[in-house]
Amino acid sequence: MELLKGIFQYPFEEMANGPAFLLQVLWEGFVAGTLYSLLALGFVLIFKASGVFNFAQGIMVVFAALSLVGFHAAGLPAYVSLFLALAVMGALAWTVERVVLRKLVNQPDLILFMATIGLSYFLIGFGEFIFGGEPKSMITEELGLPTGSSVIDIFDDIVILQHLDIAAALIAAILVIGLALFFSKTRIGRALRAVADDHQAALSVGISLNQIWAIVWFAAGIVALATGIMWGARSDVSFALQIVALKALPVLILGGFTSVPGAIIGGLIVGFSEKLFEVYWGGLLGGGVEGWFAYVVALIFLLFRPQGLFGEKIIERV
Amino acid sequence: MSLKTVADIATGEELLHVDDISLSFGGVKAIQDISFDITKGEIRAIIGPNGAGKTSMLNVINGFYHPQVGTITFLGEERRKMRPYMAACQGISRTFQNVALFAGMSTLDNIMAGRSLKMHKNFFWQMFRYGPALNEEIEHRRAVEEIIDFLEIEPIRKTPVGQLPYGLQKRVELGRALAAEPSLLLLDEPMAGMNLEEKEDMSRFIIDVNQQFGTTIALIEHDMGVVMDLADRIVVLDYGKKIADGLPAQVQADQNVIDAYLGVAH
Amino acid sequence: MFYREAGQFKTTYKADQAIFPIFQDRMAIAIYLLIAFVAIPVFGNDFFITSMMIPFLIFSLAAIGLNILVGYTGQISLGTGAFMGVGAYACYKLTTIFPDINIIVLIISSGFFSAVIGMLFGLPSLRIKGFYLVVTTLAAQFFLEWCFIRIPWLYNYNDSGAIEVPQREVFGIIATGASATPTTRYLIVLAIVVVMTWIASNIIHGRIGRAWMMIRDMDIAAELMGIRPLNAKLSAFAVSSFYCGVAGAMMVFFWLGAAEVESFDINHSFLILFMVVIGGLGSLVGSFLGAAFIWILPVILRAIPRTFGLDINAATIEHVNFMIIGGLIIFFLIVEPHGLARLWGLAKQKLRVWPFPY
Amino acid sequence: MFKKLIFGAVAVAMVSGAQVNNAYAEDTLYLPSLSYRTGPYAGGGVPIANGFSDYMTMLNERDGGIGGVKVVVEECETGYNSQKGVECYESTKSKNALVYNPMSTGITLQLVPKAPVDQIPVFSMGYGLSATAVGEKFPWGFNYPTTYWSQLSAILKYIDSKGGVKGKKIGYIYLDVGYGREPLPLLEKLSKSMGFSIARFPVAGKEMQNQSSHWLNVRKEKPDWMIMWGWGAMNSTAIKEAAKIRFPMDHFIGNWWAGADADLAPVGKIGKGYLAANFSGIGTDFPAIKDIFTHVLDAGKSTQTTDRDQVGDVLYNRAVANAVIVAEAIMAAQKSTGKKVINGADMRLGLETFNLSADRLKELGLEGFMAPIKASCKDHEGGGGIFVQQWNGSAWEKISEPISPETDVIRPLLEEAAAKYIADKPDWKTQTCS
Repeated sequence: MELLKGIFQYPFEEMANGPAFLLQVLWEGFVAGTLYSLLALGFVLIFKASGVFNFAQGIMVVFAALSLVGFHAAGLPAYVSLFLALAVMGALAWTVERVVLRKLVNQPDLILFMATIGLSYFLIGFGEFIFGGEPKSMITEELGLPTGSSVIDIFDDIVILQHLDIAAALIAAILVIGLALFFSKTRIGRALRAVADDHQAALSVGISLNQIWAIVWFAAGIVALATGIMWGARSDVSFALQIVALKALPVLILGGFTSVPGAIIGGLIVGFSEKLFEVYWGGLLGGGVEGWFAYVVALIFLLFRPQGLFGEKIIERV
Repeated sequence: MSLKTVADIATGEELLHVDDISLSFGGVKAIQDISFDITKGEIRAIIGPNGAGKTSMLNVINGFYHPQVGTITFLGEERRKMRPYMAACQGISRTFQNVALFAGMSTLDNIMAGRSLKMHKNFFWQMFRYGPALNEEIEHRRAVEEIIDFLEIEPIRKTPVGQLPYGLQKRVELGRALAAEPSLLLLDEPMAGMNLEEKEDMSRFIIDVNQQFGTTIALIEHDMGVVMDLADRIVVLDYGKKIADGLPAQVQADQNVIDAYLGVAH
Repeated sequence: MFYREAGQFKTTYKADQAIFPIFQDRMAIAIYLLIAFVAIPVFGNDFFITSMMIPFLIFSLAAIGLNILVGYTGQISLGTGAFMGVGAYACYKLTTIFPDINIIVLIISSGFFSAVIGMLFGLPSLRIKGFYLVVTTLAAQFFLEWCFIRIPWLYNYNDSGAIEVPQREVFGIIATGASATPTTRYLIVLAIVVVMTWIASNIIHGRIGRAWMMIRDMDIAAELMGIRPLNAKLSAFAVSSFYCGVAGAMMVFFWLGAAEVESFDINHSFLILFMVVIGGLGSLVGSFLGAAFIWILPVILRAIPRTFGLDINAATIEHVNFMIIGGLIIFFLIVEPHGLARLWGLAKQKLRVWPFPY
Repeated sequence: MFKKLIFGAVAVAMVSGAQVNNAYAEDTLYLPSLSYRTGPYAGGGVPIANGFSDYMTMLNERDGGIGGVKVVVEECETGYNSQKGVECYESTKSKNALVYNPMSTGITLQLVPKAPVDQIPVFSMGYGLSATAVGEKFPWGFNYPTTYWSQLSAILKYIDSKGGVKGKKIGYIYLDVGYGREPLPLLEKLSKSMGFSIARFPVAGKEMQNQSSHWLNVRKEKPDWMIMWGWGAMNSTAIKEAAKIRFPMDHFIGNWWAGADADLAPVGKIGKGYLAANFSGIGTDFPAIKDIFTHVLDAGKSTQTTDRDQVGDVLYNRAVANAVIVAEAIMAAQKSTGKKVINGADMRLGLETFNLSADRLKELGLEGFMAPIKASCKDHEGGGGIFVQQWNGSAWEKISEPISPETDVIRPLLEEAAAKYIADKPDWKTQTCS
């Protein structure tokens, strides 16, 4: 009985009694959700264009942020470092396309997936080799990102909004809009969508697959850099981030692997639901449920709607 | 070229009967109100232009697609919705338009795979590969060797099928379907992409299967010459509808069929 | 020259269906077994046995388990670490509850627990494929890790949250705990691994193994051949998790001696996946080769600079190890998706025709 | 191929066997260092590994070793991973390793049962299994200068001195591994005897950089004080999140692994006021540390590439303290056995007999660097006190006098835990202390 009340009654009473706190929880969920969305966006870009499920997106986030911090630590101004970090991501995209993707065209998905696991292992070793394994702090102020916070007095309590989080949400929005425009308005964007639909057909109308792949990996690298900056500013830049990045997987299950709006909405769903669950229900289970909650939601979701919220029903052919 | 007479077929026992089948994907109607029957021992061909719904029809028969409307009666038993493996259990076996062999396995294993339904020895014996499990394995190996002899593919027994040329793959696929000793064998374009010699070989195998084992065969084929020679009766589909059904000669003379193949506007 | 099959005619299907049809192969197996059971315990030093052979054998078994799932059935899993954990915790609980039952029996029994858990998380595989399955196995990984921490009953309410192996005897010889000699532990592990490899080989070459491979190669065709996907996939999950569970239990009882949840974390799932990929998908020999490779590589990397008198930072070696493993994964996937096992096969082929090139 | 691999393996084993001879055939003192310069905890691992090896190098350079015998420090990378730690242990123990400093509670737990079998003591300085403080039950385990439990009681004493703990709510945020869970049973017991309530906030290893919900829960629970048992990237994230929810920093106190420079440097000014326990000196203002500069760093003898700024860091100095205790114990062992080259069993005796008095510390050039420790057979923790330090926005400042733990409360609990630990180990060897 007490258990049932713990599930169905107390949490809602708590929410009603502390509306400001509920708002705070929702805000935190929103911010976390934005970051998950950004992570998932990187996955979606690559999956859409090349059918590769890029396991290395997480380590790309770390790598991008480390390059940025590393260049700055070497004495370069913040914006030059930012530019150079972008160049590093470009070089990485080019190399990956040259060395890995081009050699694995037409291999089964599973092989490509495992190749990206190999890639992420390589990048972990390479990143630690160059930058060292210890956590670094993000150059938040140098990049001109806001660091303060605003307090809203509401319902006899306060809601604290970090300016950085607001900036993160804005940057995420700008990135998404920018990418959407890029894909719908430019020649390369259209070519990319053609590739997503059918590799062979795209090849036959003269689209260079290799070029497209390098471009999407670069785009995913830009997204990774943005994610790395935001996440790094919230905590540190460290290799532990790449495990958090795996959260993008349940996000993708919810949102569908090929849908950009799906990634955004999936990310927000995961962000909101896991914060609410952890704060209001987690205590029943001893806390720390955030680590698996998203995955289990995704698992249950998969059982009922394998194609995701926005995916189309898959028709199998023989 | 069949030795059976029209009378044989007319009086033959009905093996399969499809009744008013309709199937659609989203808004696309793949099959509309199709009915026909297959009698025991005959070679039944399903023909039609591209996109006529032939493969969909085979998929309906072996349970891979579930029609929205209509019933299928097989061996006197009516069914609406079933999983493909249940169709296999009832004795329906098939080959595929694009070869669907188990690419990582040898020819022998592929054909052994066709006998999956006949092997039952439990996990315990499998673990030790001893006693009943080993005997079963060897007994079925013997049956498989017969099929290998029949299809004249002895030299490629241990070759992984992925390495075989297309014509041989088709033959192995036929062998795999035969290994199940089906009461109804569905062949989806068994001769697609073959040269003349290979086609002749394959035709001979199909006729031999039909006559030596008495297996009922339903086949889809594009090569009109082959179909007219092989088939006892023919169903013609066009845009998901049945436009003709009958003996080769009748179908050949049918105005609808000629229109469909010559592309008269609908 | 010595490796010829010419002249070995098989007169029965039984002989031809044997797992090692060639005489020399059977001899080679006998020699390996002789080395493993006699030479290594006699000549190997403690370090070689405890830090190389025992983990190598245990990881080989886990790799066989994962290979059954990934290599033979085509279902990818990143939950191996957690399934190993289920075996370890199950064995720990079993030996707490039944301290008098032979520990080897308990180790094998603990496999059943992970088999059940594996099947549970394998259920979604019926509806989803490919990397969608990665998510459910990740769910298994993270959820089980959480259970290993949050269910104190599992570790007997130890303050440390770790499971510590109690001392147990097998036929009067101390087999587990810190007082067990490396050789005893090694021989038990070896015996279990050899028997279980033999069983795996039997299953794979029989009806069930064929069903798995059919699902892997062409699941639709397999179903139309009368394979129930439910049975095939779940049996693969069960057998695979059973092997991983036994490996996990042995890892704690015969190698580590104590373990916390981090011994079953996702990095282990990766490590074993790498062993499978580098060793060769769908090959038992490959599982051994892969495990040996991944396990021995860092040891060699550490030894090489020292033999040349270079002093390289321990961390640098670790980084280089990561880079090499990552690079090799990609290399093998591009050049030889069948991994070391295929190279092994090629070497045998060359040997067969030696001294001629082909 | 398989044969080659086996041959390769055998060759490697032989090579490492050959090294065994190199390492201890001559007159050296071999000290394996289980370091972690990689992985998520490398931020703490690097200064620790550097401090330990630099101090030993300094002794070699300045004094020609310990008692005239050169010290060999060999690092083995564990990545803070128990399994790799055991591998390192197995690969180094036969080289006449004197003592293991596992630098990880997880690895310590693995090594404690192995120590009596291999006759090599395990010295987990201020971490590991608290119960090893009971010398009678754990002849081979040491955790000078104090255990997690003693430390917790000292922290609570500090809190008590700042307005009392009775009736207060104390939040405990911890890394959810063996390390963070170690103090839990004591916390439960003390909450009853001291009359406070607890709110627990476990942080899983992979969540340690994503703590916003933990701190939402903190805000929900409204504790008066927060105690943190954190490590690695968890610390700075927690402090940032605490600042975000406006938790008063001077009511947030970390244990001695949650108060390093590496933890607070990324936090900077917003962490001002944060408290942490410590037991080793801060800064470079000690003659012995200066000697490290002269004899090691400036002379280019550092085996590792130590950053000059790192010297004097909390964790670097902690590792120096660790090295000092090891060196003192070696000396004590040399003195009592009369041998110059000692082995693990001698080292165990040394660890039970050394006396690091205030005078001795002064002699070593480390006056006030750490609390004096008098080793004994019975007490393997030494009862050393802690002090509290505070972050001023850019550096740590010592703000309290040494606080001694509630030994009379803790000791029985430790003995109880030790008895429980050995209960299911029939062959466990204990010792009786006079």
